[in-house]
Amino acid sequence: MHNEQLIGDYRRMLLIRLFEEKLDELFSTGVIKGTSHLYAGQEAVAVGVCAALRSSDYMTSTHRGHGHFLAKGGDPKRIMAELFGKATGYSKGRGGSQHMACIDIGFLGSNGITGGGIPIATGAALAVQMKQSVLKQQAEDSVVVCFFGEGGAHIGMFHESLNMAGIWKLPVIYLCENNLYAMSVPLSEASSVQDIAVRGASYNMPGVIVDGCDYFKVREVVGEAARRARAGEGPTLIEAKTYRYYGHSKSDKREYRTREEEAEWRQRDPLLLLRDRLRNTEGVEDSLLESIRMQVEAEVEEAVQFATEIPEPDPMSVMDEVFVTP
Amino acid sequence: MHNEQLIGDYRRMLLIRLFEEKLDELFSTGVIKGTSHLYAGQEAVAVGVCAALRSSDYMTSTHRGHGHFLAKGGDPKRIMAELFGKATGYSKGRGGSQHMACIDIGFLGSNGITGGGIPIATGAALAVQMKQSVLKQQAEDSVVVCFFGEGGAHIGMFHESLNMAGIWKLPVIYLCENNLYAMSVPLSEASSVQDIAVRGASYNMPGVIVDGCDYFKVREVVGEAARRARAGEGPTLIEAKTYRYYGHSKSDKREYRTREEEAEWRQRDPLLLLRDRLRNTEGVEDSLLESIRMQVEAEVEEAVQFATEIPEPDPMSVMDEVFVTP
Amino acid sequence: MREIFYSHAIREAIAEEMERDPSVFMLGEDIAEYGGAFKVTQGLSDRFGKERIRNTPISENSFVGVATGAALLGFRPIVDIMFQDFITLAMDQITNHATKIHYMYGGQMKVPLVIRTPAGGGRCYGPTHSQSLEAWFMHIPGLKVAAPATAYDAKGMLKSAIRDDNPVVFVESKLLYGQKGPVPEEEYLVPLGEARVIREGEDVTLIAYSRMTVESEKAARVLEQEGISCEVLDLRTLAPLDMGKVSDSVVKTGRAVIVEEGCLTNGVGAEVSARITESCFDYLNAPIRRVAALDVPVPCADSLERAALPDAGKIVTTVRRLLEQYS
Amino acid sequence: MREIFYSHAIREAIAEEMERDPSVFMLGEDIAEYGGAFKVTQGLSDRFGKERIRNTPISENSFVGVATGAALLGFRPIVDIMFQDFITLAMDQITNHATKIHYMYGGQMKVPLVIRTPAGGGRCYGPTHSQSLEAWFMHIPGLKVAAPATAYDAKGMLKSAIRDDNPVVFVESKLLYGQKGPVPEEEYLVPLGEARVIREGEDVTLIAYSRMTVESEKAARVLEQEGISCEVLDLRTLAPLDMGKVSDSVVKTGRAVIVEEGCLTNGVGAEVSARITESCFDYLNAPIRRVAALDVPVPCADSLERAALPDAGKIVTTVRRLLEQYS
Ligand SMILES: Cc1ncc(C[n+]2csc(CCOP(=O)(O)OP(=O)(O)O)c2C)c(N)n1
Ligand SMILES: Cc1ncc(C[n+]2csc(CCOP(=O)(O)OP(=O)(O)O)c2C)c(N)n1
Ligand SMILES: [Mg+2]
Ligand SMILES: [Mg+2]
Repeated sequence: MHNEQLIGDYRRMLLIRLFEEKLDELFSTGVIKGTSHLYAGQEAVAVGVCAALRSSDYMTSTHRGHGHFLAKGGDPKRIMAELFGKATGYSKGRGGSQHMACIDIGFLGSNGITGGGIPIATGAALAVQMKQSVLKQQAEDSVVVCFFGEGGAHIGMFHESLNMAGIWKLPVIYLCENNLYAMSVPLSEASSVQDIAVRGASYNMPGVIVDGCDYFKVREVVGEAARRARAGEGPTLIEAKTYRYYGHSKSDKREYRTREEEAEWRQRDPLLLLRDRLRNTEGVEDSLLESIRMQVEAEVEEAVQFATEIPEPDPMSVMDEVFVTP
Repeated sequence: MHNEQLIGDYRRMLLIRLFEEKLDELFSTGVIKGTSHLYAGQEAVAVGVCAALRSSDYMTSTHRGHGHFLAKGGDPKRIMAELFGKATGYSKGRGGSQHMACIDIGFLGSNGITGGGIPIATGAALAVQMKQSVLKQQAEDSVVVCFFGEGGAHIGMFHESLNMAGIWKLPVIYLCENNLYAMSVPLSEASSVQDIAVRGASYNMPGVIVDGCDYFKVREVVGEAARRARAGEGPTLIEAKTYRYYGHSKSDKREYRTREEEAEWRQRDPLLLLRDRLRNTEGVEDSLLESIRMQVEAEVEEAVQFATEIPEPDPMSVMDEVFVTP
Repeated sequence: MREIFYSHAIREAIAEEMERDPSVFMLGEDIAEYGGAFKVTQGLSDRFGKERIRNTPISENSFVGVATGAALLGFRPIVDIMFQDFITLAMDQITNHATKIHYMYGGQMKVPLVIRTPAGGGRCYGPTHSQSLEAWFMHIPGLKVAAPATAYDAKGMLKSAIRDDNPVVFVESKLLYGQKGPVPEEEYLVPLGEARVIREGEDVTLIAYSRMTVESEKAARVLEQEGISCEVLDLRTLAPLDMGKVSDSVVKTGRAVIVEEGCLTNGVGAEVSARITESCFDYLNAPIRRVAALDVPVPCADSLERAALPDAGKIVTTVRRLLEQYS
Repeated sequence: MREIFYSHAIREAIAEEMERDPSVFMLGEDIAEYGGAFKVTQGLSDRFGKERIRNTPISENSFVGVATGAALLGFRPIVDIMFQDFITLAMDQITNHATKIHYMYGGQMKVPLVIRTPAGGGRCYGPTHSQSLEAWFMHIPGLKVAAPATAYDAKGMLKSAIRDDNPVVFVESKLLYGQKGPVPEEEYLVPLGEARVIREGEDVTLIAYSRMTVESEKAARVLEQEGISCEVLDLRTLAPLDMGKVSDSVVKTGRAVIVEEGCLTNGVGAEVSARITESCFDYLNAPIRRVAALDVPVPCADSLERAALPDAGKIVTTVRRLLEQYS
């Protein structure tokens, strides 16, 4: 018997990769409108994080959210449908690439405002804590993981929120994906420090750096952070060093970085690293890997198919749900 | 010959103290309307800072700004006039206690928004730097000092601004007056860390703690920070531990702290500390101290007199200067 | 009926709703033992504990966001923004998150959030502590805006706001806190979205909300002496606007004067005026007039502040002149 | 005359002013080598260096504040807010500082600051990247608001804005960036505060600004076929509003339809409508109508976005119906 979690997680990382590659194609051929921020290259972070958490835990995401959502268990069909602007997309076509959520699986939303999700995650963690303490739901020990990029670590909400989480010892994990660039701006031009993790000390929380290409290392540090959170020991700031393979968004020609740098990172591709481990340590045969790839390819195709066929939203519905009606 | 700077600074600290005591009286007897935040207890910070700077350096201030303004060389008559809401006040009666400035002496303004002055100070420091580098004003090596309270150290602008100052190595000194409370909220309830100074590390700048009751120590650390700034070595975060004697504003009964705590701080009164030093080390006679006090009392009375006699602003002028007109 | 302060009415509303529903809690600066800058929440932390009456650091944008996050998980937070001027710091979380979440994510989640925020001048607090910015909030889809004028409405509307499943900006008036009004002992609600005629009249409709309702009533009494009969309408809720009541009154009187404490340009009166023109054009006997603050930062000095802000006297002058021109 | 893109016209304005005055510089995200999200500033950092075309961290409120501080010391900063939706983060520095400093400190200091900010939808970017919030800015005393519709005006007005001693919010249109228009080689300025009649007509005045000017012209051409003669007015500057031009036109046509891309309620049209009623009441032959975005977050999907936003078709329908009712 193989290690099912590992294979499942490898499969999920591959799903993210192929999903994003497909999206790149759909955007460049004009099938999809609007914009999109692809997660390819960072898969070990999202999937490593989820591997360390329970499915009942919560997550907030960013503009670069498809990977997070798929890792958390989002349905590729409905994500694709949302990207196609269709009525059965997660947001009924209203949100698009940057604004999807699924409350049922604890995915509290991707977010078009850089850093905008940080206070929201903090509030969700406060809610978890108060469910225990105020509502006396003793069994409640969920954790909230809050994703943001290193660019998002410079906005005021980062500071304000981490301070509150530090004071109140909230069960939240701040997961900074440092992929070296915020759009075109390299870390060194936008940050006074090399490592975002050092900022943990400003809020009396551990600041941990982890190799974001390494699924196992991510899973480990998040596991420890989750333990701390559930034990009431408070928040953790984790900085995963990672890299996005595509441009920031569809129109970006990546002139601010070199092809050499890209090639270097590709050598530590998170999928390759995990595949090698599966092969070498877990004894997974190539045939299994091959069949996984075929399954995942089919799943992505199916998602495109689904998204293509379902109807556009009814323009008459445009004013629905602006308000919650009793 | 006595040390003229020391005597002048003692005089200035006393001026702040007596000015604020007079204000307290004027507010409680209803002579002045609106609100006010008194600086008494913190005098060694503002005056110690200015002692280390040049008069051509810049300063931004807070809601608790009279002390800063007087230390920087503000005219007590015009400050009092502003508090009285009179036309010859520094802000022509429009600003009141929390909104005064005097560009001629580099006092860029007190500020009713907590933390609101932090980016403004940072921008002034950028201007100083760019006067050198872009406008080629080689001689320009001013420093900007930016005051804020420990409560203001939790707002996003603190983080955003210190990060920019850290990246650009701006000639600015962030001077946090930690007087233990933000209105009623004690540091421990609003801050995840005990010392604001630790946050310097988040922006690659030194974080220095200093005894805010001790004029000499303040002068010393600010002197070093100013040297750094002028040498192009970048910003410094200084945290002065201090205490305000009065309530936050006029209506505050100080129920959130004990009279014992207050008495303890009063024992290290910055004026007493400096007075003792003047007496013991500098050989200043009591008669001189007494005559200083009388002069300062007269100066405050004169300010009240001035403010009382000058006219109210003309209501017809209310729309003047909403825009700059060419 | 007993008479209580507007501020106490608000406190009662919070206390009753917190008693009734354990998911209601408060976030804000100095709201616990200190009772808030205007003592509105005094005593509540003794009664409900500091977890539910929770002091925050000075972090307006983020504690609105924190409240939003807590709301997503089933809580009903009430946020206290000490002065409405500071809500400028929270515009992102209000505009891009709290109010969009329900719609933008396809109706999956809701944000039952109340943001209490005292507005207005008249206390010589100066330009950053005296603003009335509520007009902005009417421009944000998905947001309700309440602005009660009496202790009775303050209590009943706040209770409705807390029970509402949408974000609500609840505009209070610093100068009304100290005003007393009748408030029943027994529980009641005042629904959001219903304006109220508080004085009947024939010649002109004065449309106001919050503290300007009081000034409008004063003006109406003065004008009555001169034989001008004013109908006074209290909008109570700015979003949604109860245009039915407004139209009914303007159709009857044929003239409208809108009164607000915020700046004139693009104020609340702009929208009300535009809608009246749209819906009552054929019934208007005179142009619509607006009485509002001058387009100037609210100055500190008493003499200047009075010059900048609207009051009964300015309403009287405006109405008088209107009726001279269009009688 | 040569025709250039609206975006290039903006770039030329910045380059010319930076050349002319060394105290002009830019702050914003990705404005240097990358040239900004819409490539407006492309090439400028090569020419002026990265000190003057300065990339910032993602810190909207503070870099507006930084610009304000630099302005106090004699610089003339231009801030780039990548999408107008993000200006929500900077409302404090704009409202409580940049625009108040001159007045609030007794006229001692000035803040010559331009905030460039692209607004509007039509690109399927979704609710947080498509808003038109300029109406808010009209409500802030001490702030000018410019919103050009053509390459010519974009260049000439931006140059005026940079030279203005007051803070100016300069509203650009994402969809207009790619539109070409005639722009002279020689230098010129377009003053702030002057509206412009871009098409003469008799039956109704269409009042628009920014991209909706283009839609209004389209609508006017369609309506002409039906025998309805539209005068089209481009406001160009929203604050100060050129009510003289608006009144002149409405007095002539007797009817007004105001068109904007932002949400209807408390939009720009509210103020314009209120002022028309105030000043032209005796000349109005029909109620004023407004064509604006629905009061809903701008949805992402093409079909929904079209349903939410105004366009020529909706203008045509509105005018047609108005003239049927009030001919
Ligand atoms: C408040 C705000 N400012 C600017 C933007 C435009 N923007 C979108 S993503 C991005 C860069 C974000 O960088 P980072 O946080 O490192 O995430 P990454 O894209 O690298 O995943 C910027 C500037 C935005 N969406 N929100
Ligand atoms: C943005 C903002 N939030 C809240 C306030 C109300 N307020 C004024 S002073 C103050 C406390 C400030 O504390 P601190 O920064 O420590 O300065 P201190 O009063 O102790 O000198 C508060 C909450 C404000 N003026 N601005
Ligand atoms: Mg990044
Ligand atoms: Mg303090």
